[in-house]
Amino acid sequence: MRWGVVTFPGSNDDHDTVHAIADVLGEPTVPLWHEDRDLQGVDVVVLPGGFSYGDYLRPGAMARFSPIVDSIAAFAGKGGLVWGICNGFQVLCEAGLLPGALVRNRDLRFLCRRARIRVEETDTAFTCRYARGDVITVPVKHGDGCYVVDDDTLQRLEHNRQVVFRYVDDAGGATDRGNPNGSVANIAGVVNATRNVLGMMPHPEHAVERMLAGDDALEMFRSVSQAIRKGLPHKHSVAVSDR
Amino acid sequence: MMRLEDQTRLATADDAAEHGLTAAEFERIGGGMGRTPNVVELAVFSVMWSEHCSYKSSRVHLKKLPTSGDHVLQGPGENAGVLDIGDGLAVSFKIESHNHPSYVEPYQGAATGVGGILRDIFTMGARPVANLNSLRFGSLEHPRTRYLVDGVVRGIGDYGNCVGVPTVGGEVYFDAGYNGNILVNAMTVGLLRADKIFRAAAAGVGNPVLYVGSKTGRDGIHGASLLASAEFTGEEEQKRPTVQVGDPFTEKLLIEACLELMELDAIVAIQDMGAAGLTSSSVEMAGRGGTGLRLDLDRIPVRETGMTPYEILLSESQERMLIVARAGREHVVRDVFAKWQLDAEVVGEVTDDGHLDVVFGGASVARIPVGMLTDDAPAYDRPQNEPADFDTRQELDLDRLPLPTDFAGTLLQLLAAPNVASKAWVFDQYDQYVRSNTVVAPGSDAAVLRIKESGKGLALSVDCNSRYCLLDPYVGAMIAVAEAARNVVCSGARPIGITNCLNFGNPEKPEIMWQFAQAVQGIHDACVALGTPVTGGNVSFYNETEGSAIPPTPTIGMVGLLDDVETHMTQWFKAEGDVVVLLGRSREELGGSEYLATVHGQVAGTPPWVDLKLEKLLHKVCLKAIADGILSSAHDVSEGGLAVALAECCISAPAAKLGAVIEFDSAMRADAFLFGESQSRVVVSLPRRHLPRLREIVAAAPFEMHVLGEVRGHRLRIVPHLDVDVSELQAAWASALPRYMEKRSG
Amino acid sequence: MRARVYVTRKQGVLDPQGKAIEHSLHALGYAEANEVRLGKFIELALDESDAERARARVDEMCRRLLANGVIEDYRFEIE
Amino acid sequence: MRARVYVTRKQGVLDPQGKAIEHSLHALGYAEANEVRLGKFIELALDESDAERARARVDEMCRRLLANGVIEDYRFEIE
Ligand SMILES: Nc1ncnc2c1ncn2[C@@H]1O[C@H](COP(=O)(O)OP(=O)(O)O)[C@@H](O)[C@H]1O
Ligand SMILES: [Mg+2]
Repeated sequence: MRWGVVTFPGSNDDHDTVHAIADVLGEPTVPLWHEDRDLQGVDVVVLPGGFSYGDYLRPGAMARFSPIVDSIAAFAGKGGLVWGICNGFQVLCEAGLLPGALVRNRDLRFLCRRARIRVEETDTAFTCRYARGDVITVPVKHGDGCYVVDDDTLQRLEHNRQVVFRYVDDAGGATDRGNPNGSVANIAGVVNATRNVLGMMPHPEHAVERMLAGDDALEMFRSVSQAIRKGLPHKHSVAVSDR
Repeated sequence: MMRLEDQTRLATADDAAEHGLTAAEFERIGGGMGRTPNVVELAVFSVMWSEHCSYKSSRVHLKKLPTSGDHVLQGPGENAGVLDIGDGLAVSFKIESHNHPSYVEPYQGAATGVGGILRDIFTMGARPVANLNSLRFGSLEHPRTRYLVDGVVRGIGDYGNCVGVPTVGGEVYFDAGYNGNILVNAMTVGLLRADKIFRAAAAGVGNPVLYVGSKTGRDGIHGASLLASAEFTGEEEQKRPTVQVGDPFTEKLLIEACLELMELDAIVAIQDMGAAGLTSSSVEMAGRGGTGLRLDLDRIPVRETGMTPYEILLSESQERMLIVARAGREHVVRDVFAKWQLDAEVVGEVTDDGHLDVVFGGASVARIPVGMLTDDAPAYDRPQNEPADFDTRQELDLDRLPLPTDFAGTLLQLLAAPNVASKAWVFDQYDQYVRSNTVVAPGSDAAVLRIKESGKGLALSVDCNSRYCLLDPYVGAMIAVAEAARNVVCSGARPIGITNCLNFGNPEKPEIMWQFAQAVQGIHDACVALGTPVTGGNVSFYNETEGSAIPPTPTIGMVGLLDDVETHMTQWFKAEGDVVVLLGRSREELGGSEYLATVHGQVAGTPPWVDLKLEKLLHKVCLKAIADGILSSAHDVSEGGLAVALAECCISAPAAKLGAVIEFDSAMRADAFLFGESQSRVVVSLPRRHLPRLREIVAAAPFEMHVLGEVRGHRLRIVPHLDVDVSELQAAWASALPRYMEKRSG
Repeated sequence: MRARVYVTRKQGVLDPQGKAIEHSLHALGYAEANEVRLGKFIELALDESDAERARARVDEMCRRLLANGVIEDYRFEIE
Repeated sequence: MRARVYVTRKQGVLDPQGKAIEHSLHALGYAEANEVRLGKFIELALDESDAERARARVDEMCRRLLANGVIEDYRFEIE
């Protein structure tokens, strides 16, 4: 099994993501350059954090036009696993592969903090090794992490159980206190309707080692490995735009 | 600006004065060149001979600092120093000021300060792995302070976050002495291979000079170099057009492109364009290499039309570098930069006649012997004078100082004082994790970074207590070095070297010059005693407004090495039942303390007594105990004294916060015991069974230790003085800064 | 020709920046200022002589890049 | 009354955002777009009936808060 990690001009956590996969998980990675179109047969594509094109117009707005994103959209349409983290999430929303948008944090400041998030859904390739309701600690670090969607879409997301992670407080409740950025319904991560594209603001690649910010997110990487080894359910192999 | 024909006319004495050159300096230029310079040439002299570029007031003093040692691969003189850290690896680091620009435009000033120091580091061939910063603001009650804090912190954060370098440490102080002149000192640390250090000495006659990065605009003409060489007059408005805007995205591309190019055997020398832009970078490269250099200004990529030679030479546009490439390898440079969507243009070549030759529109517009601009720039041993109030300031009669009646209240007051309060409001705005090396994030004595390649660790800290320096710059500077080293030691690392940023007032005043010389001497003595050579740094003079200078602020950036990063130590209590021990001796001294300032409104007395031999013994004890694995925590005692240090051991823990019971009989005044800032002290906690081993280590040093009590419950009790709930301490400490800062206004 | 593009938050989408500005204006004593909204303003020179074609092209730029239709509205002027 | 404030970078001051947008527009095939500059656009409702006074107040708001005089210019409309 091989992991593709995309680098856009301005990607920062591509290096960290490769470290988490190659050095900690111990699986091979393939660097994918934004100008490439060939996904080189990878089993999963990760769009990492950072500031693609400086986030200068809107985060993700320019990166989504990269040639590699066309290929990723086609790959996702065929049921391929795509995982957008932070800036990667923003790119996927801009590209219409995930619903909603990420706007300025409620407090208008960049925020770097160890956030607590609750695993809401475990029938995704990204979370299959967790138990529903597990609360894990994963760093967030973003200025534009406030997730917004219109009410209809939100209802659809909840109804289809597409909300995979929510921010919670110390007591495990999805309250305003536990919400670091003002995201609607405390949403920290969502999947698309076919459950093969995940976007999340917290940084799992920073939570894979005890010596650093803890290893609560290592199971996410293991989940993806396990899901791919067992063979993905190619239920809906049609391209669905969630935008 | 000026018309072209005005630029090649001969310069007059008035021109020289307008450019900040003295009559004697103007004469010296004419004498050295054997003719009167034209206006462009004069401008080149004015920036190269400015305080900022020439260090004319500080050079004679800086020469005395110790710069050699086992680890030193590169001392002062290049863009940044380099220390060997074993396993074929090295660390490059430096601290630099961006004070004046940050006062004029806090967001852009601070951002471009970070950009500039980053370039100094990757220029050396190092991958930047950490940023730190040292900030000084005026009183939080001053109307402009909040605006400045907000802008500076966002500027530092946005720039560092965008380029993907974690900000892992720093310090923030508030003092009315900085109301008119804030300090923004930024430090970057980079990792490189010890055998692949890049330098900035031009070589190889005929080798092409390439310009890479952003295009040149009219920004910052006479910016950093002149701003930093003149006091504020209260009319900052006029200096506004000289502010530069940072572009961190381009900087990120520049980092990646330069590091990639450095693998390809195309670079002879590389230098960033900092203050005084193209002029200083080309002159310094030629100066170091003993060569000449020809620049063809028509080939410089410009952002605006109609730029004159004067403007092109002096522009301080950001995110630009100059490279001397191997002849015939220009295409390699171009290819790499094109991949990263950046400009790379051949703009000149290395020559053999020792002159800087500048050509524009086919004609020579400047021709100056390089040596005159570098080695032969003026250097002044300026007169010094001990300030008249030096002795009266040091007067402090403890007998006339009333004892507080409520020590718990006093402790809470100190924890909420802006200089002691938690700085999380600041560092939560910085990406602390990117690059996956941050073992200890901000919030402990020093930051610790893992070195993936070797399993070793780096500990980093920046420190200076300018109150001590105001009362006695010699002792204050020694303490700055000692405290920085102690912070690093508390995290388990051996101090291996420093960088420094010397922020002072107007050096033409003998009192300021005296402060400066005293501080340099203090740094010298401490570095010699502690075995930490100086690998580089920066001087920022003229931090004055309307004749009033900042407190002397010699900021120290310290680097320590852990042989095994797994052994790193943090400052907070970890386990119920651990014994709490004080390493070192408390003295009855309150001079210059935070307690004296916050509770009694006085900055007076002599700074704490310091003995560097004792300090060194403390390091030995601490490092041995940490290496033996017997400690649970170690925290140095600094502002606020023992009581604040103990409180911090309780409340700074990221997770469960533990209390402590301290039963220790002290004969001295209670306030001096609780809040005095005696040096060379560290609070440690350890399992009781390890106490005998600690006693052995301490006896062998020999040093001094006192069992204070134990970690227990959720209250901090210092019998018989105070007994407070940890959550109350925590609330006072954590909420102070947000409370000041989130009062929204313009 | 020159185009001026105005990008604003859709009605109903939170505008915390607008709110913060309003708050600051009130704190500075401008009680008369309300309903403050912050948007983006993009100016560009167009190398195009046909106004009709210019409109069509700028509209496309807005839809594809300059505004995010999920949260933003846009309008523009050409002259 | 309503005011519309336009805040732009001063001539000659670097505009990295504008530069990046221009780059993207070119990459998307809009070669005709040049000199792209990004600014801010602030709309506000004014509880004020006197146009003259409104102008004076908004001008003051711009100078004190809405524009950063060091690097930005502003203009506004009132209606
Ligand atoms: N401007 C800043 N940026 C990043 N970290 C900071 C900053 N200011 C303070 N910190 C962090 O807060 C903690 C406490 O700082 P300080 O009180 O100065 O420590 P000390 O007294 O041990 O030197 C340290 O971990 C320090 O790195
Ligand atoms: Mg400390």
